[in-house]
Amino acid sequence: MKTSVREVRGVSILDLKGKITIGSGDVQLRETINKLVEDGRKNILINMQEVTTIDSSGIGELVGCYTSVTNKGGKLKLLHLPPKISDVLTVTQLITVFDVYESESEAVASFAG
Amino acid sequence: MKTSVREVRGVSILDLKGKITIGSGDVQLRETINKLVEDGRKNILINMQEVTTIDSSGIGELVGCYTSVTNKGGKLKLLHLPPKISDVLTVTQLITVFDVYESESEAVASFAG
Amino acid sequence: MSASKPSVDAGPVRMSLSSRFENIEMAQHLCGKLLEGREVPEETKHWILMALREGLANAIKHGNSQNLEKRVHVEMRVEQDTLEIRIRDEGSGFDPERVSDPLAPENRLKTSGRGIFYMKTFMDDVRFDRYKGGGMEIVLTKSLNAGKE
Amino acid sequence: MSASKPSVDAGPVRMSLSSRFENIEMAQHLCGKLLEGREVPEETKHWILMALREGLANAIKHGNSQNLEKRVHVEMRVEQDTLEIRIRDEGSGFDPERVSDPLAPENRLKTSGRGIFYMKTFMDDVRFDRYKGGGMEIVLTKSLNAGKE
Ligand SMILES: Nc1ncnc2c1ncn2[C@@H]1O[C@H](COP(=O)(O)OP(=O)(O)O)[C@@H](O)[C@H]1O
Ligand SMILES: Nc1ncnc2c1ncn2[C@@H]1O[C@H](COP(=O)(O)OP(=O)(O)O)[C@@H](O)[C@H]1O
Repeated sequence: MKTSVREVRGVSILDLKGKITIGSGDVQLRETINKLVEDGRKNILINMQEVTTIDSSGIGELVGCYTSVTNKGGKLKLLHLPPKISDVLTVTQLITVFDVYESESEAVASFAG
Repeated sequence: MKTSVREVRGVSILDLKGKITIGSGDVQLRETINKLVEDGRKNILINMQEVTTIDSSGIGELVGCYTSVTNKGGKLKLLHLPPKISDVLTVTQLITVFDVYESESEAVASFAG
Repeated sequence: MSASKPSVDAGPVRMSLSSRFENIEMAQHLCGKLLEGREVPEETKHWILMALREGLANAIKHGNSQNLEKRVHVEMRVEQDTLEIRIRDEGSGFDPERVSDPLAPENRLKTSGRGIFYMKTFMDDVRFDRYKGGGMEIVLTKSLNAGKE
Repeated sequence: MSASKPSVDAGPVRMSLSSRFENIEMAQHLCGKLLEGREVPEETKHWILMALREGLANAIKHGNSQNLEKRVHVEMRVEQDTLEIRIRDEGSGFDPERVSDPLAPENRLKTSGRGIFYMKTFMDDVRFDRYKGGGMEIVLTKSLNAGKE
């Protein structure tokens, strides 16, 4: 997995690319989010558009990130969820846990509220 | 493998497409050539341009076809040999057995001689 | 020429892998090849490969504890339009009855515990057997002409 | 993301197939996957897959006589940038010394007898062993960084 972070109007947008699967992207995702949290970032938006595969470990990490950001008083939201990843979140009743956006500007604006 | 036959100025051009490998294209090649020979065709040009793979069985069939056409007083030549198939014929010293052409019109003309 | 059409069943394909997560893709790749030319919808194929991934990850992680000396054994076959995948590890097995439900409210936000649930969701059937001489064998089946999703 | 880079050797991959020529492609497919991400020139890969095809065809045809009850066993591994492929059948073996030379003038136009020659040409080394309990095992090796061709 490749990760890169952009700052847009007070929101840290994390662009992910590739696989979030056991032994490859899963730990990397956690470490990237932990670093953002340590740096004091409270508004985090994960852009999933270019995530090609996710498995239960990847989903687990996503949930873990959500929890750790929320526990620090921050917000973690998702952008551009590919249909199959949306399915995977849906069947485990996680889709309602996350705020999911289709438009980056709407997503960024939502943090201001 | 797909085969189709065209007649161009007294020459039967056999266009081959796909794999000539054990259990798939090999027997089919022999049967197609046998049919042309039975139909009294003496000038046969095999267009190899779209042959993607060949193995030792395919090479064996090609040699077998050469022999059976020659034995009936006919000629069998090759057109548009892909580089890797040319290599395979070369290492088993078969490349000199076959007349090989890069141009269809030259190949067709050569049968008139 | 396109892939040779598997008009006849090609017989079971067996493979074994050392216990590395990187090897999961090899088995997925082979399974993809086995399904090739069978007119399996892309969607169905995707979920099958995800279930396979989950089964292999469990065998490598929980079964073999990533011990490189231990292997994961996979058998795949298509018979009468049904895919059967068997995944066996060399671990000490477990009781599938005692696996907790990832949909229970208290588990919803856990960071693990969804693999078996995904396998069951995406395949028609998931069976668990203790293999003689230790290790767990899971058997995943999926009909290839009637999609669940 | 591109394929996970195999920085470490992934351990041997083993597979077994029933004795059908259609199954040759499965093993080729898996071998292709094993070489993925290793910067093996396309050319080298092509010749490796051809040698593998020849070895499997012999195991299926001459070794197992296309008997569907018999299986072909394949093991592939990359260690120190060298690919090793082992192909074993359940036949009665043969004496590689007694195989005739396809380049001899009297054999040049034969319709068979080139498979072993191609394997030897395209790989660095081809070894033949009789496997305990019958069957032949051939071991093909090829260095992946120094091309022969
Ligand atoms: N092959 C296996 N060998 C031993 N235990 C297993 C195996 N597969 C699953 N388990 C047990 O079942 C539990 C649930 O597995 P799963 O639903 O895949 O979630 P996770 O792998 O995230 O824990 C695992 O935590 C483990 O205790
Ligand atoms: N696995 C095998 N088991 C038994 N005999 C074999 C095996 N592989 C090769 N042979 C023998 O070696 C001969 C030469 O093989 P090869 O060079 O591949 O040419 P071909 O397969 O076209 O005959 C075969 O004809 C067969 O007698």
